[in-house]
Amino acid sequence: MITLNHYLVLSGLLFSIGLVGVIKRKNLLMLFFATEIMLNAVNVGFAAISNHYGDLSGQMFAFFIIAIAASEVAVGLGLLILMYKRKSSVDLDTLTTMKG
Amino acid sequence: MEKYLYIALFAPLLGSLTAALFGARPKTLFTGLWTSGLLAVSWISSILLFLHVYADPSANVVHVKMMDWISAGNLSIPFGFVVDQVSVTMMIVVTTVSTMVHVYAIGYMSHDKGFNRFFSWLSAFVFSMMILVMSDNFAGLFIGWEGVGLCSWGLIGFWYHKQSATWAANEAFIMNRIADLGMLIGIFLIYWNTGTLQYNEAFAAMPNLEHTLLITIGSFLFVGAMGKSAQFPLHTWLADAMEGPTPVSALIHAATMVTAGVYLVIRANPLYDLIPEVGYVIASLGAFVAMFAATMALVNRDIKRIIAYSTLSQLGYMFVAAGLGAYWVALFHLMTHAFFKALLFLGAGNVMHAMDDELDPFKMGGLYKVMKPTAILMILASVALAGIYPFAGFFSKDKILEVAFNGDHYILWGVLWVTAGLTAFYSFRLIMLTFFGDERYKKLGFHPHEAYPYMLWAMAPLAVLAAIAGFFEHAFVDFVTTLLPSYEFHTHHVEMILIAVTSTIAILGIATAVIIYKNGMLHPKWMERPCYKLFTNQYYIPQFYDAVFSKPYKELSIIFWKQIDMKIVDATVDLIANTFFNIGKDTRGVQSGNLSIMLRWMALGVTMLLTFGLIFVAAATLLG
Amino acid sequence: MFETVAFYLFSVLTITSFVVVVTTKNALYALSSLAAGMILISGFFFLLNADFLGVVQIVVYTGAVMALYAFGMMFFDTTETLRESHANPRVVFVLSGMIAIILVVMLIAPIASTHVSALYPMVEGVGNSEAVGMVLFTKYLIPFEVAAVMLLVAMIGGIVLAGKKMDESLTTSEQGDVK
Amino acid sequence: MSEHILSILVFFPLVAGLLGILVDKDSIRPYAITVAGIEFILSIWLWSEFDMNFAGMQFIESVPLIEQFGISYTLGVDGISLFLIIMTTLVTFISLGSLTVTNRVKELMITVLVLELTMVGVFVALDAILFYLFWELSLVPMLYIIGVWGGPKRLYAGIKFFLYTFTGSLIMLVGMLYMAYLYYQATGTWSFSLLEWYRLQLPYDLQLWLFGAFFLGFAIKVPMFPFHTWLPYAHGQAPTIGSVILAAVLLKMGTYGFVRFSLPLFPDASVAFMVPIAVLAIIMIIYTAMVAYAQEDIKQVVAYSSVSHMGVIILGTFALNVEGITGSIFLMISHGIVSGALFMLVGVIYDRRHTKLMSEFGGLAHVMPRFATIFGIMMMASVGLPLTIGFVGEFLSLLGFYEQSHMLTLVAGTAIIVGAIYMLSAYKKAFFGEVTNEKNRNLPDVNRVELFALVPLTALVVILGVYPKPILEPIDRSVTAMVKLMHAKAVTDEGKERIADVLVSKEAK
Repeated sequence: MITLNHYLVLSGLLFSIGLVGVIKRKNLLMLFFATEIMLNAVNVGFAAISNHYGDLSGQMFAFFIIAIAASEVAVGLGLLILMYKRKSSVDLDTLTTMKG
Repeated sequence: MEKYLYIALFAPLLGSLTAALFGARPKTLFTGLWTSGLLAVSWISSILLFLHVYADPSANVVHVKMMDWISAGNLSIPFGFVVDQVSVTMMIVVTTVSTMVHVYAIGYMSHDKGFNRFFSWLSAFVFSMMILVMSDNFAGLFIGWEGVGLCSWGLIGFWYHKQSATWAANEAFIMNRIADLGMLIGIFLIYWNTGTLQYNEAFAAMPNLEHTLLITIGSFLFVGAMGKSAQFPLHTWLADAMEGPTPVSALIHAATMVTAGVYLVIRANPLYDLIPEVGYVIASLGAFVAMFAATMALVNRDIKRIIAYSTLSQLGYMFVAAGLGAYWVALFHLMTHAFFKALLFLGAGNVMHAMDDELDPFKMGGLYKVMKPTAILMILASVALAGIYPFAGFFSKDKILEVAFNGDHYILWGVLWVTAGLTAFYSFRLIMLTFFGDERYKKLGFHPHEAYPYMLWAMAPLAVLAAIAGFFEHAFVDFVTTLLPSYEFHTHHVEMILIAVTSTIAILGIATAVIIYKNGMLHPKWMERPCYKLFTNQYYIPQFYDAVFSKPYKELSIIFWKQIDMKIVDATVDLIANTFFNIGKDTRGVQSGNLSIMLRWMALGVTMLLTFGLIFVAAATLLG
Repeated sequence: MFETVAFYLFSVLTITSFVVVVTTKNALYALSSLAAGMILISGFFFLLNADFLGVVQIVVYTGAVMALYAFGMMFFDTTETLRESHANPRVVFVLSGMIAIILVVMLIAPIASTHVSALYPMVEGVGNSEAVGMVLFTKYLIPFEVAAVMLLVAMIGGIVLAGKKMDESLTTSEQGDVK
Repeated sequence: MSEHILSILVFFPLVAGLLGILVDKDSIRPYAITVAGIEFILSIWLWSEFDMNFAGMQFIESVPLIEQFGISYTLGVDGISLFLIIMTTLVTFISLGSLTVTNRVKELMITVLVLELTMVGVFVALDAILFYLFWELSLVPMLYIIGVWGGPKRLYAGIKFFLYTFTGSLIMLVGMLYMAYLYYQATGTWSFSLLEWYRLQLPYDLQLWLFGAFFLGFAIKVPMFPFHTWLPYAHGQAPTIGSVILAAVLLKMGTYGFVRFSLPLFPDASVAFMVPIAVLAIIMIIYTAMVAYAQEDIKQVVAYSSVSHMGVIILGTFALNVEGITGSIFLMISHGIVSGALFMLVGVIYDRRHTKLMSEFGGLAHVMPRFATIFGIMMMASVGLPLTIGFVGEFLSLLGFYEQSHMLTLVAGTAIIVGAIYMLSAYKKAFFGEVTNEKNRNLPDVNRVELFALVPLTALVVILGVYPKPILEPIDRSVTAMVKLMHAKAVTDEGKERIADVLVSKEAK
């Protein structure tokens, strides 16, 4: 029997995989991918809880997260392209203008 | 009569301010004459006031309130002055001696660059002293008290280029301040317990106070008196104060300022009458100081210091009388002592002048031939000091011994009796060494000369008073005991015996001195004795103070500054500031600008938060 | 039974494809496995009776987002192997490992509470899409509209950002003079 | 016009100072001196208009600034602040008049005038936020004065001064905000008005916390031991005019704050903290006096002596009776005059020799007799000799505190001893002895400009020492009212007992 916990554990694992990507990868595009993974992991969690309680709020939340993810990709990619135009690289290590 | 009161009080101030205007200029004889003249005016006013009060002591007391000084809360201190039997006596003593000293100083200081400054200070001193004795409240007394301290500072350190003089000045001021703290506390106690600082109101309220409280008040006030009157253990400044010009020593450190302590005890007689045990302590201390100072005078090799110790010793006598409740006797001795001691000092001044400021009597001898008038005046003063009939000292000092005997304080009497012998001895040791014997100065190339005649004339009235003041004893008693409590003697049956015994030891002392020092001096072997060394080193007390108070204070100050203030307090502040600065500096590396590293930090943060959450949840579930 | 099998199957596949995403050195592989993972995720949604969400997932992610990424990648040189410097890989694994463990521990612990009740219970007998529509257009109408506007803004923003100096060819120009 | 006199008094220096930017560089000196002179005359006018028989606030002006938070522009003056204002304007006037700085005179003059705005503002503000505003604003011109015209270590000294006092006052600000919140809780409306706050009776434990918050702000400003170490640096590096104003006025803000805020707002906390504060004050008195004794630099002697005297002021303030508080306020004024004058005197000698080390001097009494005389008078005033201005305040402060604690006063009374020790030894080192240093042989005595500054101060020292009544009386009246208020507000038995009811004790007498 698959319980809520199964879904949540899965969600957590997926999130951790995304996190690994976020902190491991240096390529900004890969970072975006990792972010998508994390967002999806969360969505799974929301859907699971929504199902568990029989409440649609979780799904609504996931729905909006998808919307936000979409807009994020749009803007983020735009920025990425801009950056690539300027630096010819999308490597994080080249981004050190915020050095304190 | 108020007019005379104000004249008597403010004439010296006027003189002082006038002289101060010329303070930085070279000598102008005018200032000397002007201040002396104004003091004479003050003296005449005092005499007139005296006559006024004398006419009817109970009704004619002049009491004025000039203006308000400090008023805050319930406290109200006016500038109020009272001329009653005690203060008028003091006024006469002060103005008489100071007028003479002023005149004398015109000659004594005639070659000094600071002539005008000297007179300014000297008159300022007289003004302060007048405030001290005339004030009708404790705060006014304190003004005068501190004022004379200031002037004493300025006059001891008058020759400010001399290191020793300025040191002595500061020592005197600071030591007096220590005592003044006691006095201040006494004043606070009086205020918070009686609600006023006026003499009459405060004394009227005192019988209703607790006995222990009265003892505290009396003790603290006496601490103040101890400083000004240089009683043990605050006595060292007086001998060092001899660094000042001799007229200053005569006026301040013999006749007037140092007797302020005695005056305070006399003035506070309603208080001390209530606490005889404190009075007894005062008397014991007085007797001790009398003996203690006399022993130091025995061996000293500085004519001014000998006289200074003698003053100390005589102050001890006065405190015995005052402590035992014989206030009028103390006042009487204060008065006679002022005359003959001032005379003695002025004579010493003449000798110094003659000997080019040489102070060691062992380098003098045989000066009688060149300075006959001075010698006669000084011998007269010494005889008075020794207490030989019919000079003034005889009457007053004998009375003190009688008081001690009368109160059944035989030990005190014994001490004073021995001291009387010592007094006679050291007085005549000084006379013999200075004026008689070998003319040792000739070898050293001095050319002594007599002082100006008007200086001698200025001494003459003092000499007359020193000689005859004793005969006014009965008139004096009748006059002051209308204010002061009269003192009952029960010793009439032994009176003559006492007088005989005292006079005998005095004459013995004189005779010993004359015999020993007639042709030479004490055998040098004497000087090897430990006792002699103890005396010449003033019982090692100055060294002791230096080692125990002055030096550690200085060292402690430096430690406080360099170690504690700089290295602990300030360093702590800097440490806090540096901590923040360094934290910022060290953590600046986090802001490398590298997103990847920042993301790792973020992940670390998430881990920590999650861990906290886990621990919290676990703890919450486990602990219920 | 079906659910169990499906869950584990999808789980293994999803995790595998996502692990590929974060570990591969080839951007195209990453993109492909990400797209695969997205579709597999939608399987969970269907399992969880969130049909609408599953459809949206497929449409938006695999349809729109992946297409966007694919187009975006055309700007970059994707044929090359990605060169990434890895400082302290151990830190990465310790950190993410810890997070994973903690998350799992936390989620395995019983959390179901009887005090929580549904705010908007699913209406029995109504299809999921219908139910979603009912909630979306009543309770969440304003957020929905705001989200729509946001998408519009993001689209414009994306175009503006990416479209700057579109006339310049990136591949032909030298690196330095493109500013 | 007299109803707006306070606003005029506060803003005249600012307006005139800003206009001074337009004034030509050569004529800025007479301009600024005139402005300061007019300001001084205005303050004297305030005194003449002041109703001596009224204890409360006078010339109150109130314009609401942010009504919903009860922040208003409220000014007012009573006997406590009146003379501090006059002292401020006088010291500013005199120190500007005797200015010897030659570089960037224009900027300095304007800075001083702006500083005057803040100083007067602090003493007249009756709104906590306004008070805080002036309080903090005063740091800025002072920072400039130290940082631009100071000695070699001026930046360190300036920053230390700024950060240290700033930290303290931020905590005070928190206290003020909480106080306003409490007022809101009690009445339902927000108010930062001090007069409104006076009506609030706070529970004991809250008083303790708030007192602590205010204490830190004031104590650093005073500066109380162990928060005093910024002061020697600031004095050591500041130019003469900076030291004069710092010692004479800025330090008084701290003690004024105690009197204006801490005591009437938190009477029970004041009683509770009395003994610890008195112990701190005593440490301040004796410890800094000893440190002063060890100094080699004459300016540092005066600087540390300021700390020592501030200890006596604190002690008087926490006597919590009319005598003590009146005395402490009088001592604030007298210390302002005396320490200001002493710093000017040190400036005189510094201008001539460009050193402040006492070992460089010696025998100055011989070369500069007038200078030595004035220094001597000021020294005696500093030591607290009767008939000088220094005595009255010191006497009343100690007298007042004696009611609270005998032993502590006995220890604190050593102030008169240790004060004499360091002052006399410094005087001896600098002025007595032979002239040993050839450079000192031909020093000119004080000139006319310096006399312009020093003679009025010397005259004041003596006149107010002999006849302090015109100043003491209004102070006494206002303080009596304040002590009554404190007695009425006290919630604990100990508070009621320690803060004696003035009426009761007057009747008992």
